[in-house]
Amino acid sequence: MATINKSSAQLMATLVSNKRVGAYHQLLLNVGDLVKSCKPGNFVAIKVGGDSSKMILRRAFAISRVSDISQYGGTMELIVAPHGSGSKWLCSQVEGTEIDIIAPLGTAFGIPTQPINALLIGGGYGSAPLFGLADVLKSRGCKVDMLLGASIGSKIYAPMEGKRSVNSLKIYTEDGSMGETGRVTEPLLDIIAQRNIDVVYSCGPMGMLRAITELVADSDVIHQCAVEEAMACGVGICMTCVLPVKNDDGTTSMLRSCIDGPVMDGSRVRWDLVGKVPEAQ
Amino acid sequence: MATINKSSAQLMATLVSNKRVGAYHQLLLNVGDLVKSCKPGNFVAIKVGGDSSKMILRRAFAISRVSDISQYGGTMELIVAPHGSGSKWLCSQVEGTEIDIIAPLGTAFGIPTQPINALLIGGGYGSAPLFGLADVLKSRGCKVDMLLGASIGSKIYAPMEGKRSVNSLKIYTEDGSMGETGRVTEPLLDIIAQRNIDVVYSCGPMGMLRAITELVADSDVIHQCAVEEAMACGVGICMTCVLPVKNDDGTTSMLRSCIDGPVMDGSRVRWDLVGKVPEAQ
Amino acid sequence: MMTMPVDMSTTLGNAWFPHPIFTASGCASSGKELAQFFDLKDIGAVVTKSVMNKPRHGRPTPRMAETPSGMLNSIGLQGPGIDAFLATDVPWLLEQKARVIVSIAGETIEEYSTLARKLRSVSGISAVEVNISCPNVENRGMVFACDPDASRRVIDGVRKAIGGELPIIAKLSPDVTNLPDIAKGVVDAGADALALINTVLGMVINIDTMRTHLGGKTGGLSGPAIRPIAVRAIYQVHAALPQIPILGMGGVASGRDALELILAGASGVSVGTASFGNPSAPIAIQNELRDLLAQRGFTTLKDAVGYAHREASI
Amino acid sequence: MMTMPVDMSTTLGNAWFPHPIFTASGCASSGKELAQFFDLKDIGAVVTKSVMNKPRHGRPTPRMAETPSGMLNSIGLQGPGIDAFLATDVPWLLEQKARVIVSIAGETIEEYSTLARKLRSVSGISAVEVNISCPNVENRGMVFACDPDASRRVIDGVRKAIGGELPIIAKLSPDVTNLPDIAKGVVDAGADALALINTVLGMVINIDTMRTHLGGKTGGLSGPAIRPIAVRAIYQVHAALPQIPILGMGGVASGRDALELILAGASGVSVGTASFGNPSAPIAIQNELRDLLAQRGFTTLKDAVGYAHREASI
Ligand SMILES: Cc1cc2nc3c(=O)[nH]c(=O)nc-3n(C[C@H](O)[C@H](O)[C@H](O)COP(=O)(O)OP(=O)(O)OC[C@H]3O[C@@H](n4cnc5c(N)ncnc54)[C@H](O)[C@@H]3O)c2cc1C
Ligand SMILES: Cc1cc2nc3c(=O)[nH]c(=O)nc-3n(C[C@H](O)[C@H](O)[C@H](O)COP(=O)(O)OP(=O)(O)OC[C@H]3O[C@@H](n4cnc5c(N)ncnc54)[C@H](O)[C@@H]3O)c2cc1C
Ligand SMILES: Cc1cc2nc3c(=O)[nH]c(=O)nc-3n(C[C@H](O)[C@H](O)[C@H](O)COP(=O)(O)O)c2cc1C
Ligand SMILES: Cc1cc2nc3c(=O)[nH]c(=O)nc-3n(C[C@H](O)[C@H](O)[C@H](O)COP(=O)(O)O)c2cc1C
Ligand code: FES
Ligand code: FES
Repeated sequence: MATINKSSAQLMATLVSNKRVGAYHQLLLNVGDLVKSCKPGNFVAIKVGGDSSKMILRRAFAISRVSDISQYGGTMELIVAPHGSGSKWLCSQVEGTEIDIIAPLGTAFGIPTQPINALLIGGGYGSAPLFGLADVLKSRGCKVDMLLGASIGSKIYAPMEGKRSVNSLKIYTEDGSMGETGRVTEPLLDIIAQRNIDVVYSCGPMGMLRAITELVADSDVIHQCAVEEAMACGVGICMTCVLPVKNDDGTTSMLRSCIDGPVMDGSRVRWDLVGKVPEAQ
Repeated sequence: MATINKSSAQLMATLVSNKRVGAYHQLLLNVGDLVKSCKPGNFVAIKVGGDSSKMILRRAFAISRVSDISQYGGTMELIVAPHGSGSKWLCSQVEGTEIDIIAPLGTAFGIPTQPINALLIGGGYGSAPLFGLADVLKSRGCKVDMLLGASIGSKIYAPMEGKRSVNSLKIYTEDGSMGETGRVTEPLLDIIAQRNIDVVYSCGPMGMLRAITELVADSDVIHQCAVEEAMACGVGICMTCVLPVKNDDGTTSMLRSCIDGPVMDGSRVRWDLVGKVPEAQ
Repeated sequence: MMTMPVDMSTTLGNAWFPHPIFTASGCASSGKELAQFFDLKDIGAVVTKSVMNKPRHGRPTPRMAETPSGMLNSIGLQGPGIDAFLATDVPWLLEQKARVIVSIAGETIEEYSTLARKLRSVSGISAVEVNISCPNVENRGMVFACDPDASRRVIDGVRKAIGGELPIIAKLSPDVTNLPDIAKGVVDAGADALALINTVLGMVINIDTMRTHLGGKTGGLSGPAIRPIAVRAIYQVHAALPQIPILGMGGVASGRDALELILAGASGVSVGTASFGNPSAPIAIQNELRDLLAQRGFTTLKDAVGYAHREASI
Repeated sequence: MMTMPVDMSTTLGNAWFPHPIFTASGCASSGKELAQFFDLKDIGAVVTKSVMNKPRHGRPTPRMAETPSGMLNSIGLQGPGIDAFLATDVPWLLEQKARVIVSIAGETIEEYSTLARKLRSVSGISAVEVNISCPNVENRGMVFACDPDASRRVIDGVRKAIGGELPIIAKLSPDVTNLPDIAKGVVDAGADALALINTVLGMVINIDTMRTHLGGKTGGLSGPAIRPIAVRAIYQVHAALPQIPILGMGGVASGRDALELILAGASGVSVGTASFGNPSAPIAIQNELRDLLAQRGFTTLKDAVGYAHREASI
């Protein structure tokens, strides 16, 4: 019956592990069979603060990767930055805590049917869903290069195992504390040219997604980006998370990034209008 | 400088033990030197729900007893009934948690300078402060009898050690599941007569305190009772916790049960006007 | 515990509903999004997002800010326009056998009448909710619901355009000096029921940018924070107009909360913001409410409506 | 972090205060109770509980209900009456070297004038706050602050009785359709500053007794729940009357919250309900505020007042 949110469920998931990794926390949730419906790009909406919390809205986190073979059964991994009170609460939960989640939500990265050359670009914790994506692309015979950037080294998330599924990994930090000094957008066009990139997959701050879109605008490269807008509900009922997106007829619609995203075609997003309103329809 | 709340302090106290005892939880808080200023009858105001709680007011609990010689240093014991969300939160805290408290607050039971015959009457968790009181009275050479009542046996709080400091202990439950069947007020006048009681000390539901006051009204027996009114602040600044109390000149004042109480002279309280307002002044 | 079954049905004007819990306008989109979490026909009705005559982009982002036990929103009535809405969303809901209350909003009195005329010919709708908490472009943007005269004229226009059949629920704003006065005005003008309350006007300033946080500067406060305001509003209006059914809303997040609004005088209860934290909140709340009514010995929900107004027996 | 010292002083009318955080009327009694927790002279001023001409018992208990991130109170202005208050409470506060703002309340326009006359001769007081959120017994109990004309007449009476020296701070209720209108009226009538906001009218129904929980039925909602309403009110009034200083209040529980009200337009901030949860809240909030201002590069608090109204630079 349902056409929207159709594989998502609300459940209590046990937190089976909570480890600090640089500036982030790596959380592992036991979600059982739910892993079967999670695809790279999907996100999870989590209730924070406990029963008597003044925080009434869920927090959204990209599903970093799922595993069906771990010792705990089906697990979902999240990479969480302790930002405000909700994410800090989540990062402070101890193993064994039951966490109220709704997942999987939103669109997933499009997986090509042909073996293509893919470039995955992550900013900060935006790298989280890219490793799961890399696995899938690899299994389809794609060539997968990865570029990660952050302001400082501790905000680069690049787990050992993850590195195995990519052909190359290049890291940029603004302060030079890890990898090259600079931003991921600097070497972008060179890499695309050198490696014959067909598709760029990106996840990170909106400014980075916009810059990538502009850089590849005049090429044939497809750009799939996972956007991040403040969300009140995560399931499509509140209309707070909208982005201006071009329609085929040239008009612009305010689309919900929770159900028409987070993965969107970068060239469709009217980055110039984010935070503004299109002319009256 | 301060004349009100003058020995009270706000501090973080470590919860060193949390045990279920019947329908209640016995909590032990490490409060250090603060124990020195706590007297039987005083209460503590506790912040509940953690940092992101929607509960903004403290909860009041009688200080059941303090000890300076425990393995943890100065400790304060509370007997807490899991009633609504705040007290349930408190009862669910694990050992080691830091609890934000303000103590000691309010008036204390008056301690006679002469060795008198005292009857201590507790209803439900109202027995909590009476054991500490019994110790003090005993050390002053008083004879101490005790009467405890509750609806059911699990709501009788009467610890082993506590029983040692009283000359006699009689228990009444309404369903007869422990001790005699009935209410503490039934044998009251007989006991007063038989044992030559000089002072009744009571703590429990307001209905019980009122009934005791009425029973001893025509005698010379002094009745010190610890009242319980809903409190928003516990320190005298909000005026929510008031009770109608007779003045010497026969007029009635609405006194704050947090600073002019909780221990009050039962014969002064205008029980008939509780929940009403006296005629205009 | 053994409890008697409770007749949970309710009425708003001449519309009958088998269940007393509704979605709140703007908090369920047009229903499709929630169908994954519960069966839409199991609640009283889906109240759809207020729709205007033409399609509309709404306000710029950020459109929301979480506040203590509440949130601000400034959506600005983004929507597809009444024609697209009637062509796609309503038929889908009716296909699911859900009951539908259509919420309409306008910028002029004429726009409300136009919307009502378009609704008149649609079959299967249970009622129309008239959201008059919209800025009146013909009167310096003053919100209709804050102006007794404008409120009355909107409802009068809708009543005339829609004919005598479809119940009209006028949705009022709490941001007024004298709510019973506004309520009386719209009832005189033909409203069959009242929806109380819309959001409370609020603002958040972002202490990093040091500017208003929301794209639209001000926003509507909703969620548990405003529940005491909703209870007061419902109680006041029920006292003034005991015959007029009220669809209550404002911060309801549990069966306990729904019961509170019903005791104050609501005949039905809409669940808004709570659905954002828990998309199956409407059905969960309805089940909790049934249990609470049964525990208190009620055999029908109707007996509990406005119970807090009765003199306490001694 | 190395930060510059911040000049935290502020003014309300011709009254100067070395610090910008105040207690809120009715949330600090007459000051004595808080002196154990911080030194009263270290904050801007103690705003005392609204005092009436005669002693008064107030409303029956229960007088409070906790609500999500807030509380309702219905104290009903219990107090000793102005004569006893001036004889004992004010001298004590002045002895502590605390600055004092006396809050007055009346049931008639004449009562306010009488109170003002009694205050005129008292030396050492910094300002008078006129709490006009009281029922007007001469007009069907309608709250003065909800009636533009009655509000104006109260302030006019106080101005005439008190003479030209003592600054008058008119304290307004948010429960009105048009707050800037009421604000303009009282300023025209002689108010030097405005206090925003008093509590929001609310109600809780006890689902066990199934009756209103408070002895006084309705109560005033305060605490973090109402902060977005306070910010909006302050922003609106500062936009309409940028020259008039505002003493802001409503749900302030941290330095961050105080800064939010200041950016919206408050020259000083009162801390009310937060003191119930934490009796040293006023001083803690003041210290946090100083750090936040310093981190943002402000060297004086005054530069931050109303900052959110400036056009964002591009
Ligand atoms: C699709 C999606 C995927 C995300 N993936 C991740 C991830 O993998 N790891 C990670 O650390 N963070 C991720 N975020 C960001 C994360 O949701 C925010 O950091 C978090 O909501 C902040 O909540 P808070 O209580 O800590 O902060 P506060 O600032 O106190 O939050 C206040 C409110 O604003 C909202 N909010 C604040 N910042 C953001 C933001 N950046 N995005 C969305 N809502 C916000 C919150 O949800 C909350 O309702 C993602 C966001 C989205 C939309
Ligand atoms: C001086 C004093 C001593 C007390 N001693 C004890 C004790 O030793 N053991 C114990 O278990 N309880 C004691 N209580 C009662 C205890 O304070 C309440 O049970 C508790 O506040 C309920 O909070 P809640 O969040 O669980 O319930 P809720 O009903 O959710 O509380 C809602 C609000 O009402 C107030 N409230 C509710 N019930 C009471 C009540 N009975 N008394 C005062 N405020 C209330 C709460 O403080 C809170 O602000 C005492 C109360 C007072 C005033
Ligand atoms: C995001 C959002 C959008 C809303 N949109 C509308 C709307 O379009 N029409 C309307 O009448 N009310 C709208 N409301 C108000 C709700 O219907 C409801 O009256 C209010 O939020 C109080 O209920 P709650 O606290 O349960 O959310 C909206 C509320 C929210 C939070
Ligand atoms: C228990 C209580 C008593 C109050 N008494 C008064 C009063 O006597 N006079 C007054 O002007 N405001 C009174 N107020 C309102 C506060 O001064 C303040 O305006 C309001 O509570 C909002 O601030 P807060 O959220 O910080 O408490 C009272 C508030 C509370 C909670
Ligand atoms: S977050 Fe609610 S519609 Fe997208
Ligand atoms: S609880 Fe606030 S004055 Fe007693």
